[in-house]
Amino acid sequence: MLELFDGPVPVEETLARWYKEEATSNYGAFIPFVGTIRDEDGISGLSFDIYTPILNSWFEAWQSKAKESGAVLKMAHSRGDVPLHTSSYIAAVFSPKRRVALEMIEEFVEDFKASAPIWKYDLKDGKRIYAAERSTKIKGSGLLKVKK
Amino acid sequence: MLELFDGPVPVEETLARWYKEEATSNYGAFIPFVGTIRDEDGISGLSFDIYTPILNSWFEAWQSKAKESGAVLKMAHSRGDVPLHTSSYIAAVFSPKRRVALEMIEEFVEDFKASAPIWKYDLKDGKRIYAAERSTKIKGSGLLKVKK
Amino acid sequence: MVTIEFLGPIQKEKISLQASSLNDVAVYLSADEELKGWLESCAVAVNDTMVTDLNTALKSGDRVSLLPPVCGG
Amino acid sequence: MVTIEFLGPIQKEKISLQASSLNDVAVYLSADEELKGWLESCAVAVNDTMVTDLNTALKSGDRVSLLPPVCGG
Repeated sequence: MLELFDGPVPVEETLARWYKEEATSNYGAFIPFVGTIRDEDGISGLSFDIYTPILNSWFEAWQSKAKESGAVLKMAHSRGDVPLHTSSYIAAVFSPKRRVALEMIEEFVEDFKASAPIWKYDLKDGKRIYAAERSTKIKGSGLLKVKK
Repeated sequence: MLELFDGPVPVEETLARWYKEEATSNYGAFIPFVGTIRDEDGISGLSFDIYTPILNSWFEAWQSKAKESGAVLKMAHSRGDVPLHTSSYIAAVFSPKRRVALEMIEEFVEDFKASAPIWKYDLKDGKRIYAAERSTKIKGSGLLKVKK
Repeated sequence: MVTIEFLGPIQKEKISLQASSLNDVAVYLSADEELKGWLESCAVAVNDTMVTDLNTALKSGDRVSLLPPVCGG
Repeated sequence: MVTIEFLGPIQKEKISLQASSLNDVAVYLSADEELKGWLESCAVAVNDTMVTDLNTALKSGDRVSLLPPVCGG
Protein backbone atom coordinates (compact mmCIF):
# COMPACT_ATOMS: atom_id res chain seq x y z
CA MET A 1 0.00 0.00 0.00
CA LEU A 2 1.35 3.38 -1.07
CA GLU A 3 -0.30 6.46 0.40
CA LEU A 4 0.27 10.08 -0.63
CA PHE A 5 -0.65 13.04 1.55
CA ASP A 6 -0.92 16.70 0.63
CA GLY A 7 1.34 18.18 3.32
CA PRO A 8 2.78 16.30 6.32
CA VAL A 9 2.18 12.59 6.84
CA PRO A 10 0.02 12.04 9.96
CA VAL A 11 2.57 9.78 11.65
CA GLU A 12 0.84 8.64 14.84
CA GLU A 13 -2.39 7.82 13.05
CA THR A 14 -0.65 6.08 10.14
CA LEU A 15 1.58 3.91 12.35
CA ALA A 16 -1.43 2.93 14.47
CA ARG A 17 -3.52 2.11 11.42
CA TRP A 18 -0.80 -0.01 9.78
CA TYR A 19 -0.12 -1.85 13.03
CA LYS A 20 -3.83 -2.62 13.36
CA GLU A 21 -4.16 -3.69 9.72
CA GLU A 22 -1.54 -6.41 10.21
CA ALA A 23 -2.36 -7.25 13.83
CA THR A 24 -3.44 -10.80 13.08
CA SER A 25 -1.35 -11.45 9.93
CA ASN A 26 1.21 -13.31 12.07
CA TYR A 27 4.14 -11.03 11.31
CA GLY A 28 6.69 -11.14 14.12
CA ALA A 29 8.55 -7.98 13.13
CA PHE A 30 7.30 -4.53 12.12
CA ILE A 31 9.85 -1.83 11.30
CA PRO A 32 8.71 1.59 10.18
CA PHE A 33 11.19 4.26 9.11
CA VAL A 34 9.89 7.79 9.76
CA GLY A 35 11.54 10.77 8.05
CA THR A 36 11.09 14.17 9.69
CA ILE A 37 12.05 17.64 8.39
CA ARG A 38 15.09 18.94 10.24
CA ASP A 39 15.70 22.58 11.03
CA GLU A 40 18.90 23.25 9.08
CA ASP A 41 20.37 25.71 6.58
CA GLY A 42 17.72 28.29 7.42
CA ILE A 43 14.88 26.47 5.67
CA SER A 44 11.27 26.81 6.81
CA GLY A 45 10.39 23.40 5.40
CA LEU A 46 10.70 21.14 2.39
CA SER A 47 8.42 20.63 -0.57
CA PHE A 48 7.98 17.62 -2.85
CA ASP A 49 6.90 16.83 -6.39
CA ILE A 50 5.94 13.24 -7.11
CA TYR A 51 5.44 11.47 -10.41
CA THR A 52 2.83 8.96 -9.37
CA PRO A 53 2.72 6.44 -12.26
CA ILE A 54 6.41 5.54 -11.96
CA LEU A 55 6.37 5.73 -8.16
CA ASN A 56 3.54 3.18 -8.18
CA SER A 57 5.37 0.76 -10.45
CA TRP A 58 8.59 1.17 -8.44
CA PHE A 59 6.60 0.39 -5.28
CA GLU A 60 4.78 -2.58 -6.85
CA ALA A 61 8.12 -4.11 -7.91
CA TRP A 62 9.32 -3.82 -4.31
CA GLN A 63 6.07 -5.26 -3.00
CA SER A 64 6.55 -8.35 -5.21
CA LYS A 65 10.12 -8.71 -3.98
CA ALA A 66 8.94 -8.44 -0.37
CA LYS A 67 6.27 -11.06 -0.98
CA GLU A 68 8.93 -13.58 -2.07
CA SER A 69 10.40 -13.22 1.44
CA GLY A 70 6.98 -13.52 3.07
CA ALA A 71 7.05 -9.82 3.93
CA VAL A 72 4.82 -6.86 3.14
CA LEU A 73 5.73 -3.19 2.62
CA LYS A 74 3.82 0.00 3.29
CA MET A 75 4.75 3.53 2.40
CA ALA A 76 3.40 7.03 2.94
CA HIS A 77 4.84 10.21 1.45
CA SER A 78 4.02 13.91 1.34
CA ARG A 79 3.24 16.04 -1.71
CA GLY A 80 3.70 19.80 -1.61
CA ASP A 81 4.94 21.72 1.43
CA VAL A 82 6.00 20.09 4.68
CA PRO A 83 6.98 22.37 7.60
CA LEU A 84 9.94 21.87 9.96
CA HIS A 85 9.55 19.14 12.58
CA THR A 86 6.74 17.42 10.72
CA SER A 87 7.20 14.22 8.74
CA SER A 88 7.26 13.68 5.00
CA TYR A 89 7.84 9.96 4.80
CA ILE A 90 7.15 6.58 6.39
CA ALA A 91 8.38 3.33 4.89
CA ALA A 92 7.55 0.12 6.74
CA VAL A 93 8.15 -3.58 6.50
CA PHE A 94 6.26 -6.38 8.22
CA SER A 95 7.82 -9.83 8.13
CA PRO A 96 7.59 -13.12 10.00
CA LYS A 97 11.16 -12.88 11.29
CA ARG A 98 13.42 -10.02 12.29
CA ARG A 99 16.42 -10.63 9.97
CA VAL A 100 14.34 -10.23 6.81
CA ALA A 101 12.73 -7.10 8.23
CA LEU A 102 16.04 -5.51 9.29
CA GLU A 103 17.68 -6.16 5.94
CA MET A 104 14.66 -5.18 3.87
CA ILE A 105 13.96 -1.86 5.57
CA GLU A 106 17.53 -0.78 4.89
CA GLU A 107 17.53 -1.84 1.21
CA PHE A 108 14.06 -0.43 0.67
CA VAL A 109 14.87 2.98 2.16
CA GLU A 110 18.19 3.21 0.28
CA ASP A 111 16.64 2.26 -3.05
CA PHE A 112 13.80 4.67 -2.36
CA LYS A 113 16.35 7.47 -1.96
CA ALA A 114 18.13 6.48 -5.20
CA SER A 115 15.22 5.59 -7.46
CA ALA A 116 11.79 6.84 -6.43
CA PRO A 117 10.57 9.65 -8.73
CA ILE A 118 10.24 12.30 -6.04
CA TRP A 119 11.85 15.74 -6.18
CA LYS A 120 12.75 17.76 -3.14
CA TYR A 121 12.78 21.53 -2.75
CA ASP A 122 14.00 23.73 0.09
CA LEU A 123 11.51 26.34 1.28
CA LYS A 124 13.70 29.34 2.02
CA ASP A 125 13.07 33.08 2.04
CA GLY A 126 9.68 32.50 0.44
CA LYS A 127 11.23 30.56 -2.46
CA ARG A 128 11.02 26.91 -3.52
CA ILE A 129 14.53 25.83 -4.48
CA TYR A 130 15.32 22.44 -6.06
CA ALA A 131 17.69 20.47 -3.75
CA ALA A 132 20.07 19.66 -6.62
CA GLU A 133 23.13 18.90 -4.47
CA ARG A 134 21.28 16.37 -2.28
CA SER A 135 19.62 14.64 -5.23
CA THR A 136 20.72 11.38 -6.86
CA LYS A 137 20.74 10.60 -10.55
CA ILE A 138 18.49 7.62 -11.28
CA LYS A 139 20.37 4.63 -12.68
CA GLY A 140 20.73 5.01 -16.43
CA SER A 141 20.71 8.82 -16.34
CA GLY A 142 22.40 10.66 -19.20
CA LEU A 143 20.88 8.40 -21.86
CA LEU A 144 19.77 11.36 -24.00
CA LYS A 145 23.06 13.21 -23.88
CA VAL A 146 24.44 13.14 -27.42
CA LYS A 147 28.06 12.02 -27.48
CA LYS A 148 30.24 14.56 -29.22
CA MET B 1 14.40 5.52 28.34
CA LEU B 2 13.66 1.90 29.15
CA GLU B 3 10.06 1.00 29.92
CA LEU B 4 8.75 -2.31 31.27
CA PHE B 5 5.11 -3.38 31.03
CA ASP B 6 3.31 -6.18 32.84
CA GLY B 7 1.78 -7.95 29.83
CA PRO B 8 1.73 -6.66 26.25
CA VAL B 9 3.40 -3.39 25.26
CA PRO B 10 0.75 -0.83 24.19
CA VAL B 11 2.28 -0.28 20.75
CA GLU B 12 0.15 2.46 19.21
CA GLU B 13 0.24 4.59 22.34
CA THR B 14 3.97 4.06 22.92
CA LEU B 15 4.98 4.89 19.34
CA ALA B 16 2.80 8.01 19.42
CA ARG B 17 4.23 9.11 22.75
CA TRP B 18 7.87 8.60 21.68
CA TYR B 19 7.27 10.41 18.39
CA LYS B 20 5.75 13.34 20.28
CA GLU B 21 8.55 13.38 22.88
CA GLU B 22 11.16 13.92 20.16
CA ALA B 23 9.00 15.99 17.81
CA THR B 24 11.14 19.11 18.11
CA SER B 25 14.51 17.49 18.92
CA ASN B 26 15.53 17.84 15.26
CA TYR B 27 16.02 14.16 14.56
CA GLY B 28 15.51 13.42 10.88
CA ALA B 29 15.10 9.66 11.25
CA PHE B 30 13.00 7.60 13.68
CA ILE B 31 13.08 3.81 13.37
CA PRO B 32 11.15 1.66 15.82
CA PHE B 33 11.37 -2.13 15.73
CA VAL B 34 8.17 -3.78 17.01
CA GLY B 35 8.20 -7.46 18.00
CA THR B 36 4.87 -9.30 17.99
CA ILE B 37 4.02 -12.80 19.23
CA ARG B 38 3.51 -15.17 16.30
CA ASP B 39 1.07 -18.04 16.30
CA GLU B 40 3.41 -21.01 15.87
CA ASP B 41 4.17 -24.39 17.43
CA GLY B 42 0.80 -24.47 19.17
CA ILE B 43 1.67 -21.84 21.77
CA SER B 44 -0.98 -19.59 23.29
CA GLY B 45 1.58 -16.87 23.99
CA LEU B 46 5.01 -16.16 25.40
CA SER B 47 6.10 -15.16 28.87
CA PHE B 48 9.16 -13.24 30.01
CA ASP B 49 11.38 -12.92 33.08
CA ILE B 50 13.58 -9.84 33.27
CA TYR B 51 16.50 -9.09 35.55
CA THR B 52 16.15 -5.34 35.76
CA PRO B 53 19.48 -4.16 37.28
CA ILE B 54 21.58 -5.67 34.50
CA LEU B 55 19.05 -4.79 31.80
CA ASN B 56 19.28 -1.18 32.94
CA SER B 57 23.05 -1.09 32.80
CA TRP B 58 23.06 -2.84 29.41
CA PHE B 59 20.62 -0.20 28.15
CA GLU B 60 22.56 2.71 29.66
CA ALA B 61 25.75 1.53 27.92
CA TRP B 62 23.88 1.52 24.61
CA GLN B 63 22.41 4.94 25.31
CA SER B 64 25.92 6.35 25.82
CA LYS B 65 27.08 4.76 22.59
CA ALA B 66 24.07 6.23 20.76
CA LYS B 67 24.79 9.66 22.20
CA GLU B 68 28.28 9.61 20.66
CA SER B 69 26.57 9.36 17.26
CA GLY B 70 24.09 12.12 18.16
CA ALA B 71 21.31 9.54 18.45
CA VAL B 72 18.91 8.49 21.21
CA LEU B 73 17.43 5.07 21.96
CA LYS B 74 14.14 4.04 23.52
CA MET B 75 12.99 0.61 24.50
CA ALA B 76 9.84 -1.02 25.88
CA HIS B 77 9.51 -4.66 26.91
CA SER B 78 6.93 -6.94 28.47
CA ARG B 79 7.18 -8.85 31.74
CA GLY B 80 5.02 -11.91 32.36
CA ASP B 81 2.52 -13.31 29.88
CA VAL B 82 1.97 -11.89 26.40
CA PRO B 83 -0.81 -13.43 24.25
CA LEU B 84 -0.57 -14.26 20.54
CA HIS B 85 -0.73 -11.30 18.15
CA THR B 86 0.14 -8.77 20.83
CA SER B 87 3.58 -7.18 21.13
CA SER B 88 6.30 -7.79 23.70
CA TYR B 89 9.00 -5.43 22.50
CA ILE B 90 9.73 -2.08 20.89
CA ALA B 91 13.27 -0.81 20.34
CA ALA B 92 13.67 2.56 18.68
CA VAL B 93 16.38 4.89 17.50
CA PHE B 94 16.12 8.59 16.70
CA SER B 95 19.03 10.18 14.88
CA PRO B 96 19.77 13.26 12.81
CA LYS B 97 20.51 11.22 9.67
CA ARG B 98 19.18 7.98 8.26
CA ARG B 99 22.45 6.01 7.89
CA VAL B 100 23.21 6.15 11.63
CA ALA B 101 19.63 5.16 12.43
CA LEU B 102 19.54 2.22 10.00
CA GLU B 103 22.84 0.82 11.23
CA MET B 104 22.12 1.40 14.89
CA ILE B 105 18.67 -0.20 14.98
CA GLU B 106 20.14 -3.37 13.52
CA GLU B 107 23.10 -3.54 15.91
CA PHE B 108 20.93 -2.61 18.86
CA VAL B 109 18.29 -5.25 18.16
CA GLU B 110 20.89 -7.96 17.50
CA ASP B 111 22.84 -7.16 20.67
CA PHE B 112 19.58 -7.04 22.58
CA LYS B 113 18.83 -10.60 21.42
CA ALA B 114 22.31 -11.80 22.41
CA SER B 115 22.90 -9.93 25.67
CA ALA B 116 19.85 -8.50 27.41
CA PRO B 117 18.99 -10.43 30.60
CA ILE B 118 15.52 -11.51 29.52
CA TRP B 119 14.27 -15.09 29.54
CA LYS B 120 11.53 -16.35 27.25
CA TYR B 121 8.98 -19.07 27.95
CA ASP B 122 6.44 -20.70 25.67
CA LEU B 123 2.90 -20.82 27.05
CA LYS B 124 1.64 -24.21 25.92
CA ASP B 125 -0.97 -26.60 27.30
CA GLY B 126 -1.20 -24.50 30.46
CA LYS B 127 2.55 -24.76 31.08
CA ARG B 128 5.34 -22.19 31.03
CA ILE B 129 8.29 -23.80 29.23
CA TYR B 130 11.74 -22.18 29.00
CA ALA B 131 12.60 -21.57 25.32
CA ALA B 132 16.03 -23.17 25.70
CA GLU B 133 16.64 -23.93 22.01
CA ARG B 134 15.92 -20.34 20.91
CA SER B 135 18.04 -18.80 23.66
CA THR B 136 21.58 -17.47 23.29
CA LYS B 137 24.41 -17.88 25.78
CA ILE B 138 25.62 -14.48 26.95
CA LYS B 139 29.25 -13.77 25.98
CA GLY B 140 31.54 -15.27 28.61
CA SER B 141 29.15 -18.06 29.57
CA GLY B 142 30.61 -21.23 31.08
CA LEU B 143 32.95 -19.32 33.40
CA LEU B 144 31.96 -21.39 36.42
CA LYS B 145 32.32 -24.75 34.74
CA VAL B 146 35.26 -26.49 36.43
CA LYS B 147 37.70 -27.93 33.89
CA LYS B 148 38.27 -31.64 34.50
CA MET C 1 4.03 12.27 -33.08
CA VAL C 2 5.54 11.47 -29.69
CA THR C 3 5.26 13.66 -26.62
CA ILE C 4 8.23 14.65 -24.47
CA GLU C 5 7.47 15.68 -20.88
CA PHE C 6 9.77 17.17 -18.28
CA LEU C 7 9.26 16.13 -14.68
CA GLY C 8 9.98 17.72 -11.32
CA PRO C 9 12.21 20.78 -11.34
CA ILE C 10 12.59 21.13 -15.12
CA GLN C 11 10.51 24.19 -15.87
CA LYS C 12 9.49 23.34 -19.39
CA GLU C 13 6.22 22.65 -21.19
CA LYS C 14 5.78 19.35 -22.98
CA ILE C 15 6.88 19.07 -26.61
CA SER C 16 5.47 17.02 -29.52
CA LEU C 17 7.73 15.81 -32.28
CA GLN C 18 8.26 13.17 -34.94
CA ALA C 19 10.64 10.46 -33.73
CA SER C 20 11.07 6.78 -34.51
CA SER C 21 13.52 6.06 -31.68
CA LEU C 22 14.90 7.63 -28.51
CA ASN C 23 17.98 8.50 -30.49
CA ASP C 24 15.89 10.92 -32.58
CA VAL C 25 14.66 12.49 -29.35
CA ALA C 26 18.22 12.85 -28.07
CA VAL C 27 19.33 14.62 -31.23
CA TYR C 28 16.34 16.96 -31.14
CA LEU C 29 16.67 17.87 -27.47
CA SER C 30 20.42 18.40 -27.64
CA ALA C 31 19.75 21.48 -29.76
CA ASP C 32 17.69 23.00 -26.93
CA GLU C 33 19.77 25.43 -24.86
CA GLU C 34 17.27 25.28 -21.96
CA LEU C 35 17.99 21.59 -21.51
CA LYS C 36 21.77 21.92 -21.26
CA GLY C 37 22.82 20.07 -18.13
CA TRP C 38 19.49 18.28 -17.69
CA LEU C 39 20.18 15.78 -20.47
CA GLU C 40 23.19 14.31 -18.74
CA SER C 41 21.51 14.14 -15.36
CA CYS C 42 18.11 12.82 -16.42
CA ALA C 43 16.83 9.26 -16.61
CA VAL C 44 14.22 8.41 -19.23
CA ALA C 45 10.88 6.61 -19.23
CA VAL C 46 8.73 5.64 -22.21
CA ASN C 47 5.05 5.34 -21.35
CA ASP C 48 6.01 5.31 -17.65
CA THR C 49 8.49 2.46 -17.96
CA MET C 50 12.14 3.25 -17.31
CA VAL C 51 14.38 2.62 -20.33
CA THR C 52 18.15 2.52 -20.73
CA ASP C 53 18.58 1.83 -24.45
CA LEU C 54 18.90 4.74 -26.86
CA ASN C 55 17.71 2.46 -29.68
CA THR C 56 14.31 2.04 -28.03
CA ALA C 57 11.78 2.36 -30.86
CA LEU C 58 8.96 4.89 -30.57
CA LYS C 59 5.58 4.92 -32.24
CA SER C 60 2.99 7.63 -32.61
CA GLY C 61 1.31 8.41 -29.28
CA ASP C 62 4.27 7.33 -27.14
CA ARG C 63 5.12 9.48 -24.17
CA VAL C 64 8.78 10.08 -23.25
CA SER C 65 9.49 11.44 -19.74
CA LEU C 66 12.71 13.01 -18.47
CA LEU C 67 13.37 12.36 -14.76
CA PRO C 68 15.95 14.63 -13.10
CA PRO C 69 17.94 13.56 -10.02
CA VAL C 70 15.61 12.50 -7.21
CA CYS C 71 15.52 13.00 -3.45
CA GLY C 72 12.52 11.56 -1.68
CA GLY C 73 11.96 11.30 2.04
CA MET D 1 29.65 -14.82 53.23
CA VAL D 2 28.71 -14.25 49.59
CA THR D 3 25.29 -14.89 48.09
CA ILE D 4 24.75 -16.89 44.90
CA GLU D 5 21.50 -16.24 43.04
CA PHE D 6 20.03 -18.07 40.07
CA LEU D 7 18.17 -16.03 37.50
CA GLY D 8 15.40 -16.79 34.99
CA PRO D 9 14.60 -20.44 34.40
CA ILE D 10 16.96 -21.92 37.02
CA GLN D 11 14.56 -23.14 39.68
CA LYS D 12 16.82 -22.82 42.67
CA GLU D 13 16.81 -20.76 45.87
CA LYS D 14 19.76 -18.50 46.59
CA ILE D 15 22.75 -19.91 48.46
CA SER D 16 25.15 -18.31 50.95
CA LEU D 17 28.72 -19.51 51.24
CA GLN D 18 32.27 -18.56 52.17
CA ALA D 19 34.30 -17.69 49.07
CA SER D 20 37.26 -15.41 48.39
CA SER D 21 37.08 -15.65 44.60
CA LEU D 22 34.77 -16.81 41.81
CA ASN D 23 36.96 -19.87 41.55
CA ASP D 24 35.79 -20.95 45.03
CA VAL D 25 32.20 -20.51 43.84
CA ALA D 26 32.87 -22.64 40.76
CA VAL D 27 34.30 -25.46 42.84
CA TYR D 28 31.39 -25.33 45.27
CA LEU D 29 28.67 -25.25 42.61
CA SER D 30 30.23 -28.00 40.51
CA ALA D 31 29.35 -30.44 43.26
CA ASP D 32 25.66 -29.56 42.90
CA GLU D 33 23.86 -32.11 40.70
CA GLU D 34 20.94 -29.71 40.13
CA LEU D 35 23.26 -27.28 38.39
CA LYS D 36 24.70 -29.77 35.91
CA GLY D 37 24.35 -28.22 32.47
CA TRP D 38 23.60 -24.73 33.80
CA LEU D 39 27.22 -24.01 34.75
CA GLU D 40 28.46 -24.31 31.20
CA SER D 41 25.63 -22.25 29.73
CA CYS D 42 25.49 -19.47 32.32
CA ALA D 43 27.18 -16.09 32.33
CA VAL D 44 28.12 -14.52 35.66
CA ALA D 45 27.63 -11.14 37.29
CA VAL D 46 29.08 -9.89 40.57
CA ASN D 47 26.98 -7.17 42.19
CA ASP D 48 25.12 -6.78 38.88
CA THR D 49 28.26 -6.25 36.80
CA MET D 50 29.10 -8.91 34.23
CA VAL D 51 32.46 -10.60 34.86
CA THR D 52 34.57 -12.95 32.75
CA ASP D 53 37.53 -13.69 35.02
CA LEU D 54 37.42 -16.68 37.33
CA ASN D 55 40.03 -15.01 39.56
CA THR D 56 37.64 -12.17 40.37
CA ALA D 57 38.01 -11.60 44.13
CA LEU D 58 34.94 -11.69 46.35
CA LYS D 59 34.36 -10.06 49.72
CA SER D 60 31.70 -10.59 52.32
CA GLY D 61 28.32 -9.25 51.17
CA ASP D 62 29.05 -9.73 47.46
CA ARG D 63 26.26 -11.05 45.29
CA VAL D 64 27.04 -13.50 42.47
CA SER D 65 24.34 -14.04 39.81
CA LEU D 66 24.09 -16.82 37.26
CA LEU D 67 22.48 -15.78 33.97
CA PRO D 68 21.26 -18.61 31.73
CA PRO D 69 20.92 -18.21 27.93
CA VAL D 70 18.70 -15.27 27.05
CA CYS D 71 15.98 -14.60 24.50
CA GLY D 72 14.33 -11.22 24.71
CA GLY D 73 11.88 -9.73 22.28
